[in-house]
Amino acid sequence: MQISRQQMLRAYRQMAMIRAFEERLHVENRTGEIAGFIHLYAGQEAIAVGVCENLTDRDHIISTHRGHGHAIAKGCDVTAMMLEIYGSRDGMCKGRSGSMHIADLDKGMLGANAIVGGGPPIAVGAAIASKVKKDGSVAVSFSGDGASNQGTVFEAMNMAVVLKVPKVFVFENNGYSEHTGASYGVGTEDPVKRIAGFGLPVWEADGTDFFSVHEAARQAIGHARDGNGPSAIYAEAMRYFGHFEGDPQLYRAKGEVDALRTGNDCLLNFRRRTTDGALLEAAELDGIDRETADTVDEAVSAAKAAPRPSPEAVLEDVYATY
Amino acid sequence: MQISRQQMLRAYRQMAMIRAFEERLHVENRTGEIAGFIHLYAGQEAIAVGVCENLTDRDHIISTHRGHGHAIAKGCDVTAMMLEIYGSRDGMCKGRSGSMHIADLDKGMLGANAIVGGGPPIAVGAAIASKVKKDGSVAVSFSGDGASNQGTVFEAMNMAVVLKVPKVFVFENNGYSEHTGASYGVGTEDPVKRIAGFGLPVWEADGTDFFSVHEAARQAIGHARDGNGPSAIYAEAMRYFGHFEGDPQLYRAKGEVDALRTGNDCLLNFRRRTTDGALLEAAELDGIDRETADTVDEAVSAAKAAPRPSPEAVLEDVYATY
Amino acid sequence: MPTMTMRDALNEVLFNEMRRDPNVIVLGEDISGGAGGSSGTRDAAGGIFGVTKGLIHEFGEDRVIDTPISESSIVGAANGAALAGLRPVAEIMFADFVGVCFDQIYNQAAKFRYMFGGKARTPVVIRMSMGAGMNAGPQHSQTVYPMLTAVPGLKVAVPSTPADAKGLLTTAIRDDDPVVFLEHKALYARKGEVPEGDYAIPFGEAALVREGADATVVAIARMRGFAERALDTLAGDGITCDLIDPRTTSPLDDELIIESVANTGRLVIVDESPPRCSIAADIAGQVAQNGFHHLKAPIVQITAPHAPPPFARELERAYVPSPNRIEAEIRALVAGG
Amino acid sequence: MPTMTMRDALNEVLFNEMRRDPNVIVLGEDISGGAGGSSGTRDAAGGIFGVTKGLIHEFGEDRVIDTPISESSIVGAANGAALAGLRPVAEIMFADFVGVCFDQIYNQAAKFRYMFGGKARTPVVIRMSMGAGMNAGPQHSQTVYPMLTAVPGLKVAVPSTPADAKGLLTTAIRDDDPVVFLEHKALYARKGEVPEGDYAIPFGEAALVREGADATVVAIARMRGFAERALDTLAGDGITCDLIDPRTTSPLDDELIIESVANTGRLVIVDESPPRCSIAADIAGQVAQNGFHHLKAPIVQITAPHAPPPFARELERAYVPSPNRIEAEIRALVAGG
Ligand SMILES: Cc1ncc(C[n+]2csc(CCOP(=O)(O)OP(=O)(O)O)c2C)c(N)n1
Ligand SMILES: Cc1ncc(C[n+]2csc(CCOP(=O)(O)OP(=O)(O)O)c2C)c(N)n1
Ligand SMILES: [Mg+2]
Ligand SMILES: [Mg+2]
Repeated sequence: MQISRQQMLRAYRQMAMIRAFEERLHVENRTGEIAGFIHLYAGQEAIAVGVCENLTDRDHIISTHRGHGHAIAKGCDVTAMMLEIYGSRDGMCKGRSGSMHIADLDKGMLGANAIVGGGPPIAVGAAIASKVKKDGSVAVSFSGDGASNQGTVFEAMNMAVVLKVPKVFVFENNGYSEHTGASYGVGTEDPVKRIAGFGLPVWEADGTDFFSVHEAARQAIGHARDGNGPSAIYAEAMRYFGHFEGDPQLYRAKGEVDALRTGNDCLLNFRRRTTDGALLEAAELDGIDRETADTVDEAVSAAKAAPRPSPEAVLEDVYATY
Repeated sequence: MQISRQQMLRAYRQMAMIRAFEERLHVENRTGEIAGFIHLYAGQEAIAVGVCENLTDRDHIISTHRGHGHAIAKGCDVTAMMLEIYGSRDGMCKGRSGSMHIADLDKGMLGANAIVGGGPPIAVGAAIASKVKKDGSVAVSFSGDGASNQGTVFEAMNMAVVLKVPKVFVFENNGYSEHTGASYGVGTEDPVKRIAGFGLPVWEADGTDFFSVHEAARQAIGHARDGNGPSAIYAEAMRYFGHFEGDPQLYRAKGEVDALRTGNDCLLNFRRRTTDGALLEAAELDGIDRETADTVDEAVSAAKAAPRPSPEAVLEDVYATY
Repeated sequence: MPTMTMRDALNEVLFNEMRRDPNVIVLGEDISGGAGGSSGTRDAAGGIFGVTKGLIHEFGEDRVIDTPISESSIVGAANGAALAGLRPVAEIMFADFVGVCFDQIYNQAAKFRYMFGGKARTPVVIRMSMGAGMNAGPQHSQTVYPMLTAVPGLKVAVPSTPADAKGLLTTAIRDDDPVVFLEHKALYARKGEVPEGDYAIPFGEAALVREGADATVVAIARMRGFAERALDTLAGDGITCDLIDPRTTSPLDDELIIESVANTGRLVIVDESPPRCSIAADIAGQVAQNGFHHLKAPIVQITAPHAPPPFARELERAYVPSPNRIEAEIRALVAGG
Repeated sequence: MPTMTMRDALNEVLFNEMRRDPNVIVLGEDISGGAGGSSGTRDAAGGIFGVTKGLIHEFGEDRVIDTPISESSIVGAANGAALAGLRPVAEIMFADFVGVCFDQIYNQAAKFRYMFGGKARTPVVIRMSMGAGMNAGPQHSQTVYPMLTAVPGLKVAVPSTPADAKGLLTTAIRDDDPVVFLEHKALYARKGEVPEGDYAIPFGEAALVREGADATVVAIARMRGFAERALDTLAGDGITCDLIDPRTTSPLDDELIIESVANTGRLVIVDESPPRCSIAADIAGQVAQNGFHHLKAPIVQITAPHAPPPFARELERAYVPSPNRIEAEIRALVAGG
């Protein structure tokens, strides 16, 4: 389907924002100011954005431990996210969640989730709500290649099929589950066939190509909105950084990421496609790059200056104490 | 493959024993002497026996809440089982397990299991042990159509494929998961394809035909013994009784079971096939029927007369008390 | 007041709340029953203990949802539906099955509100049948409320009478936090008077079932009735006790318990769970910390032994604290001075 | 005695026991790491905390088993391998993940011996990292030992020093019952002296870390070190305490605790878990029942609040009982009379 200029610019902005956010976190993390675990999404932007550009605030998504990309793609405020990652009192979740549980219910973002496989059953529930409320919304879960082996993910697919709910299972194969290759952990040689075996239509997409993912998602989400029940999207795109910040990546061939960054980067692919086709001007995209860098810059400054939580805040939102 | 006369007689004896055991329990349960939940296996005998006739005591099986058939097929002592079901001190598990957890480790029977989906991961472990000990043994799990939707069963299949262990997943579709039809709970229209999607070879068998199951199991178990890794068997055969004893079976069409008993009973099928083909004499089979009835009769008498547990026995085999 | 069973009281609440609020749904295995069956009969089960009987006819398949055997996805779906604005009542057939869905209970439902910065509401109710009494053996007879009570963010209800069942389930469904609602399977068929109309019991308010002078007895779920039988006998010998039924173990009405101990000076807790990290231990610990100076004798915990619930009738009977044992322990305590 | 980190002490035990007994295997996610990776390097992780580092090179893929992310099947496979004669040591990366495999722990492993009539041996060890201290947030910082201690049939080890880690893991692997072995992640890098050679510490024997007169302090895992710091300060003011580290919460050495309380008359329990149905409550309950007459003051439980562990540094620090708080509470207790 044809995508409007405006849509393309917005999509690029979203991808560029994720990239800027992640590259900057990679740098900032080394200062020691950020606590806890950080899992970066850079390299996979086309998947989050390709899917979420088909959604509105009324639709729900649920993410994983690697959640920044999905959250930004779903429209979460970048500054509030950055404050959360820095653990500020004014962070998106009051400093209680950190990177791994960022949620924004107003945006239909049901949270990053630090339990691998935790999300898909929850998204089935959001899809049930759509059916009961007849509000036409769709629920989307994101899962990695590693998560795709967790029992809860399999059973959620079956339940979604049984209940015929408007749910899309997005599988992102980024080549690794922590330090283990996807080719090892995913037993079958054909992961798409494994998903299809559940009775789900599966749309395959190139995870480094926004347009490919966007089209697959358009079809899958349309299928759900039209009352035809659940489906899946399968896309491959490698991550650029380690599993977590600090991962020495011994499992990874030298130069693997460099080759990806130069040869098959989703942002460069987008730029090439849109400028070669004279759909967008390079200068426009450069402008977006600068704007997103500025936004992230401001977010980091804000986060560093933001108020810290007081110790008593530990007991806020607790219904009973002993 | 050709099955010897002796093998056939043994197979019939095992099936007849299960049938006699179950029919008798159905009657005895009404007296109120038996406590707890009883799930009868009658109707599915060809599956348990067809599989287990390919196994020795060194091989392991793990069963379900509907475990009598698998236990008998694996060679467990019928009297010790009956005593257990009656809750005697001298029962197979000292009266602590009842029908739902009968186990006999010496026979490689790792237990009936009252948690649906609990068994398959455990059998993967027994198969790992085979690989480590290089003892050539095979591990087999039995799961129903209902269990086939439990996350643990799916993930166990994937893990078995990844680890390439000598494990056979037997799926018994008996049409129902408690009061719900298999066609409802199993989302896909092709359960075999769903299993195969995991990268497992699947042998389909007619669950009412001992010979069909036996041949499928011979191949699957041979495949495992030869070091080719896991596989699955899929077989359909309806149960004759309710989900549990006492189930009014409102979900079931009137006459469904009568039609099965007369038209597609695994024991009658076996009898017809072997006597029509002049492989066995009807009189031999009649003799076996009488013997098994006698054995069960004696087991019930023994169970009724067996000593009851003393209250203090609650604390036996407990490593610490408070 | 009409008299009815706990099962019927619970069923009535589900009808009432589903009529009152179109966002209330129920889901679970065989919650109606008969889907895909050859007779074509729906509502062939109505939940295996019959608590959801009849709902499908009035509220239809969208709101009365039969599921495959996938407890993690049942609770997970309830969690997601709650985040998306519904008020799901999930049924886990036996409480023992928490083991296959515990993550969705303790890491998800219980944490959303806190972890998402106070902005999430998670109005989920997870109903489960619990306890011994049916000779269902080691994997179908457990109480599990101690480990649920341990989880910050969860509320845990343990009704012992049909009236309490009605009042607490009503509150549970209207509550914006996740509630685990434990129905003792030996109590489903017990009858009692039940208030008509809208009836909600606030969480964290224990019932002072009886008043007495010699000891405070706290008893949960089925143990309340057993304690009453013990106290009936003791009354004949002039021993009287406060009997407190906490009704919810989380939040727990520790105030009423300590107040009572201030009067009686002695505390006995009767809990059907094994002893370690149990509610008996929990209450004992709280009183030993916050009510210590009222105590004139050791706190007595009467619990199941540190063993799984066994199958045989004689064994299960020996496992569960009995009225006789409760009576003997109270008698010994009071005699002890 | 050589000095080493807890991580290295644990790693040494795994090497020793795997050499000693060919039936010992290890399995878990990234237990070696690098399988299927583009560099071809195996042992790319050695367990994410490095405890299983190097094993794959000596013992090979059959005994050092990298698994997919499937915790129920990891524990389930360990259970089955144990029933079939091996001694599996399974790793669950974070203790918080018990939620996705709890059934295999509490309904399966823990029950086989009892439920199968005493005939099954289940020599499974399930290692897990636990606790706060890394700002890993609500789903990666929990202690979970209370709910595990509650389970009849399980043994639960909670080492606090490298030496105890060595002695307890050795015992765990040789034990014929299932053991959950909880390694506090804030302690992996802590160094201490570790006995050389074969070293096994019996389960159920607490360590009397210090002796004193004014109170008995029981502290678990990371809390032991915090209590020591508190006691160092208090010693300056002439306040001395018995400090007991239970080392295993199941079986628990309640005898030593009660013996100590008989001398000191006061009890403080320091537990990083939330308070309800915790080990703090459990020990308090046992002493209030069996050591009541020794007590001259309320039992003090020092625990985390009834909330999930929060992420931010300030919040996590406020969540975990601190040396300062421990000191203040002991001081107040002793001053109270
Ligand atoms: C239940 C559970 N098991 C294990 C982990 C530890 N863990 C966190 S991320 C991860 C790998 C996930 O791989 P994948 O699903 O491919 O996502 P990716 O990290 O590649 O985005 C693991 C094992 C966890 N958080 N939760
Ligand atoms: C984890 C779990 N969920 C639910 C149950 C209750 N239950 C027992 S048997 C059963 C149906 C099983 O169906 P199937 O696997 O087809 O086996 P069948 O009874 O037909 O032999 C259910 C839901 C259980 N025992 N364990
Ligand atoms: Mg991945
Ligand atoms: Mg079935």
